[in-house]
Amino acid sequence: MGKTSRIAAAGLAAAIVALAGASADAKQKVKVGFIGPLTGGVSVNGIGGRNSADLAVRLRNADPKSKYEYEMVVLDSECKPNVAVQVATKMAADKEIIAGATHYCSVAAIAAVDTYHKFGFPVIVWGAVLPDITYRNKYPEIHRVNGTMINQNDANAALISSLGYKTVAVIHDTTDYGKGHNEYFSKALAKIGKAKIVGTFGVTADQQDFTAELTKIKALNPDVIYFGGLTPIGVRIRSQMDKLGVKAVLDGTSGIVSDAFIQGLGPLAEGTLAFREGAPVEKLPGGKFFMENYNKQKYDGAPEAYGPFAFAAMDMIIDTIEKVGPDRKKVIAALANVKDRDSIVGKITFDDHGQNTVPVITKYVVQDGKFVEWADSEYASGKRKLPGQK
Amino acid sequence: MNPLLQARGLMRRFGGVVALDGLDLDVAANEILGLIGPNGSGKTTFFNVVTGIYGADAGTVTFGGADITRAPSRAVYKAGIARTFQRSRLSLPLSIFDNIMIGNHQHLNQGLWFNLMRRKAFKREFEENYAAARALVEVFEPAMADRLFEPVAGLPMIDRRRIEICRALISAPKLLLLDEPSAGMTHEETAELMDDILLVRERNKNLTIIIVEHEMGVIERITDRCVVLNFGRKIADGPYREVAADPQVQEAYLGVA
Amino acid sequence: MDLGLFAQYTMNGLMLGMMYALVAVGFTLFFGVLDVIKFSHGDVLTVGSFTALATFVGLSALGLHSNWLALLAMLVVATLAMAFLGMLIARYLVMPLRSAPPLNTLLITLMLGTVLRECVRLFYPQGANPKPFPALLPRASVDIGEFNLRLDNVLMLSAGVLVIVGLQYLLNRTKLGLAIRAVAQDEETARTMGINFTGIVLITFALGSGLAAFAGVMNGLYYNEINFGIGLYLGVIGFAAAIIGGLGSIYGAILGGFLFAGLQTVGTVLLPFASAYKDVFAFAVVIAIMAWRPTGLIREKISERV
Amino acid sequence: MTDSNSKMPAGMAPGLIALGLATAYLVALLGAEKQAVIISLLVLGIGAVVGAAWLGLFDRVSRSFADHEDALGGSAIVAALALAAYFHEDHFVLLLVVTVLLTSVATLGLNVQFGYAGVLNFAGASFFGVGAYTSAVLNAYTSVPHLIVLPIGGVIAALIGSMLLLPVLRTRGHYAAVVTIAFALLFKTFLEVNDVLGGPQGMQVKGMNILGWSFNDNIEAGGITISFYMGYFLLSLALLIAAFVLVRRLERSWIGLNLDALRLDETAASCFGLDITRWKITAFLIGNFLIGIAGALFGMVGGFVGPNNYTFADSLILVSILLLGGIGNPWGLVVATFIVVVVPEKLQTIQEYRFLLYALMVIGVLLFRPEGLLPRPVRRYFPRWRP
Repeated sequence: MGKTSRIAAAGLAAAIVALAGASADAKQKVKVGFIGPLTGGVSVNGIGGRNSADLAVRLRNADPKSKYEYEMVVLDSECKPNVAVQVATKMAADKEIIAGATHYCSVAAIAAVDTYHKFGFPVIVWGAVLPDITYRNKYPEIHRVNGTMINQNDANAALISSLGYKTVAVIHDTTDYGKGHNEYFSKALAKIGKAKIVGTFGVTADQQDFTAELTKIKALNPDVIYFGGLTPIGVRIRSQMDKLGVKAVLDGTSGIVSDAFIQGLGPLAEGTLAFREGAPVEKLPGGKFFMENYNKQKYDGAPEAYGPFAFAAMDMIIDTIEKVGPDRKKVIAALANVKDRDSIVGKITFDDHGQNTVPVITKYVVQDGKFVEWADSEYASGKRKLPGQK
Repeated sequence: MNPLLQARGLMRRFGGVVALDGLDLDVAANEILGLIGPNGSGKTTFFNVVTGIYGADAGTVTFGGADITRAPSRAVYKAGIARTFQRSRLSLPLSIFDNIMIGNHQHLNQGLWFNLMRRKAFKREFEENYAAARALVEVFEPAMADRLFEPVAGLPMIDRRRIEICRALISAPKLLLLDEPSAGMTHEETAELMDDILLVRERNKNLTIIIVEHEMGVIERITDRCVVLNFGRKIADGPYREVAADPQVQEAYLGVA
Repeated sequence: MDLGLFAQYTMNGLMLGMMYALVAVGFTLFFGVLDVIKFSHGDVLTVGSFTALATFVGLSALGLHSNWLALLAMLVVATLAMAFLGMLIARYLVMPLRSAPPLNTLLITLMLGTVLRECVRLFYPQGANPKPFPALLPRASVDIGEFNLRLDNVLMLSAGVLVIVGLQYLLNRTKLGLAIRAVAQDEETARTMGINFTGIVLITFALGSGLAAFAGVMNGLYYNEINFGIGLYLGVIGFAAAIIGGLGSIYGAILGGFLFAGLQTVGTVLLPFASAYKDVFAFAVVIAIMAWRPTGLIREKISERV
Repeated sequence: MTDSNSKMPAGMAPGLIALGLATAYLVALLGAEKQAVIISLLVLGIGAVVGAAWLGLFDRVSRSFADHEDALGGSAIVAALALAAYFHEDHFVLLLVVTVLLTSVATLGLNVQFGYAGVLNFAGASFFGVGAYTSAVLNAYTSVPHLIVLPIGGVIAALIGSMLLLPVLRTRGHYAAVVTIAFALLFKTFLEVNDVLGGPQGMQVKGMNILGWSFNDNIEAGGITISFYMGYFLLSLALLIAAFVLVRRLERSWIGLNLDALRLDETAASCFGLDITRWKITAFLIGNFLIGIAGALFGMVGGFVGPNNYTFADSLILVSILLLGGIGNPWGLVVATFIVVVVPEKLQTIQEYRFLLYALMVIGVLLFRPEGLLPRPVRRYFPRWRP
């Protein structure tokens, strides 16, 4: 070893010591997790959720008053149960990760809940709506900031009935999400008893052509086509309805509340109904704050419908860690007592299953290329009319 | 004496083309029969019908008195007929030994339990077969006998022909069908190969051979008798010199039909 | 069944069948000249329809508003671009693998399909979302009972028929077609006849890929929506259609395409309790057909030389 | 092809050194958390492999493996155990390793079908799924001992596979491919629309329980916590060893020869007495049996089965492992399975670009090393036997 290189080595060593000293002064690092579908057909929603959760972390890290420095570990569930179990295991098994905001896809969430329970890993679900995720078991680790599809379908059935529609055809995808929607919507509609279902059609989630189903539906001539499924096939169904001259109102679920739905259809989206849990973000003071900051970060893609929930979930996780420290057991204990907590999606109260009980449902109708709250729309005021609206 | 192989009224069509047109043919035990004729006269089709690759549209084939007209290939082989192919059909990625063993199928124990679990007994059978294959290969090319576990892919055409013939001979068949063994080889190589075949036959007098060949020198030298085919029919039958002098045969070869 | 309804189902089935057939014809062409399955075919279709969409967006930005001109430009750009892509694939992925087992070609093109699909998803602006595809054909329609006869569907079907007839003409009546058929028959003979083998293979791949682009544009015009996943499904069905029809036969591919569409439509109509079973039904019939006719409905002319 | 003619057996050292290096590398890769470290390790690994191939070191290693397979196989088992011991607390790493082991078993099954008999199977994941669903149903509704459930899973996979026998036997080449592709698509759609097996929601699978020892509990021993995956790891390792030995013996027997013969030339094979149908059926059933057993155990490991686990795309991954590893070489399969399962998992930061990179990687291998990473050597019935 030459003299110069020795000097260099010594300098390097000194630099390392200095760096180590510097980092000792910095805040303690705490890891939190995020899981969502980052690849596949619904990846827009997953990426929107990831960006929103990331925003919560960034805002906190920028805050000099925070006790810890947060690092978000992001994993991709691919909207597949096996992958969900695998990544859930990976996250829960990493003891440095304290808690996670997890899952947009119900099939992924329901597969992973046992894993979270097994490892004692606290999670807050940010988008999946299947009731079973919180209600099948009573796992203290599992919480959910968004509502379930039950509330959504009650509101949906009520609106349809009040608009005077009598006949409904149901199309649902054959995943748990679509089947669940079909089940709860049918129950809700029957309970009100004003409209009846004239036909039910299951379709696979990767189907491209719906003309055969829609031709059958056309012969049934329903007032409304209820659609339980996600954006990609929602777009296909709406545009093929037009092709076949099916005049019924398309009545969707939370799965189509996304900018992608409107972009995919253009003017054809007009008059589509949809429902989503929680108060409309843009109406809450926190919502404006959220959108402003989100836009500042220049993420690729919009937060999409459940971005605010992902933000709220992550924000609640960080709040809790700030309060009780980076300890899973303490975080679980703290999350058991969430009542009337303010958030950008409204007040949050967890019931004994960890489910947010605030049953606010936002009703939407697409008007002029935007999801507009039903009550504010020209359809509600009578200025415009949906096909067959009484 | 009853013929070993007997064909009666054998017919085979491909679409509109008649490849075999009521062929009658007798092959006596222990003879070497040359099967000649112009291209497309039905020689290879005859082999394929005998070995069950193609079915016959009409007529019968009997072997040692038993009807094998409708028998599948593997039953024909079990009855004691082995063959080579016009285009070499060895399994190139496999070793010389493997290729030869494919020909010995009926003498190998094919039981699942024997092959998987009784490895000691299997090893004994393997060693016996190795010795047999080696002895056979030594007749043809002593140098190759030391390289039985090399892949066939790298070998020259003459060695491949030798292996093909060993594959057909290893099961000690009663009847050997040779389909143009000289194809792709030089005169010298062909002569050498024929000597080796005659050598094998010296040791096994029970072997009957039918050979399809274009090299008339080969036919002349090794056959006891010749049958000439044209348009799927027999047009001449007898020792080579007689047949070669037949004006009908000459006409067929010159194509003045 | 109501006659109008029947007509409607038939129309739906015909449109679907036309798209399957166009994809299947591509598979058959490639198989004809090289004995390979190019599984990226479906995803070439996707790229083709996105190219057409991008052309439209570009033209609209330039202020062009004539539907016919836009459509023409889209077809030309997409077809040429995909023809070029097809040649690239043939030259750099398929030809180098000629001496390898056929499965390698199948797998490499499958993986290429994944690459194309993922590239559309990741690099086309907002490529993960479904995209609206402009309705450029006249939208006039007549209602005949339950049957909604649309002018654009009729135009598309006619265009599809024209393309297939044109292809037939090209293959059977022109020198190029003769060369392609010669190569498909026997490579060595074709070479000795002085045909430029590589050139013909490249042209055939260009032709097949151009067809895929055409089918992609048609798919867009029909559904008015495209997404990065359309090719995967169409590719698998097109492949199955080419196979049940009998690889190497253009008629087989067309027959297979319409047959598969028919099966799906019949599956939906006849299985009232669960139309979701229609794919199960269609694929089960495919398996049964393979058991019945192992080399497809229109048999390949194989004369095995022994 | 390796030079098998050399009378001198190769030394054991190259094999042992390679094994040691591979194990050390795996420990480093599996344990690495930082993406920069993982990427450097991957680059290092690719560089080392390319360099070794360039220097001709691979040949020596494979010769060494060919001549000392038993001893080196034993060492590989020891290395696997050492790896597991090192990661005894790390649930996720163990789960990954278990996934590799069981996927290897499944690809060994595919290898018997396609690598030896030439029977294409593009529905490997479906038969894996049949095994997994079998354990889900049997564990939930019956009290069949869980160890017995595994072979039942294999038998059911073989039985359901035998529904395809007629078309599979009658078709060849691409025509045969479409039969299994159609089955793979049909299978997934069927599971999705059929409620009896949980529909798209899938089913929970009860964990393995042998004589009261539940595999799903962590093991606490003398202050050390051992991950509950350790039990699964040991069982999977045992399964892989058994499958490996079985496939090896099959290859090195007359049956292996039969399968090769019928794959390479059916007509010639039948002219030498081979019963094509019998051996194709044998290979197809043995293959599906292995895939089914692996699936049954994997169902219990994951604790969950759903139609989305067993799609056509998953079947393709299994087939691509076969090609990557080198068709017909069991060692190559295990190596390729490690690459295909572990690398995308470790590259989580590149999230949405993973599939793209994976596909590009497979294309690269097919273009530049079409015979796979470890090509199959010429058959030697008894590796150390010399005439």
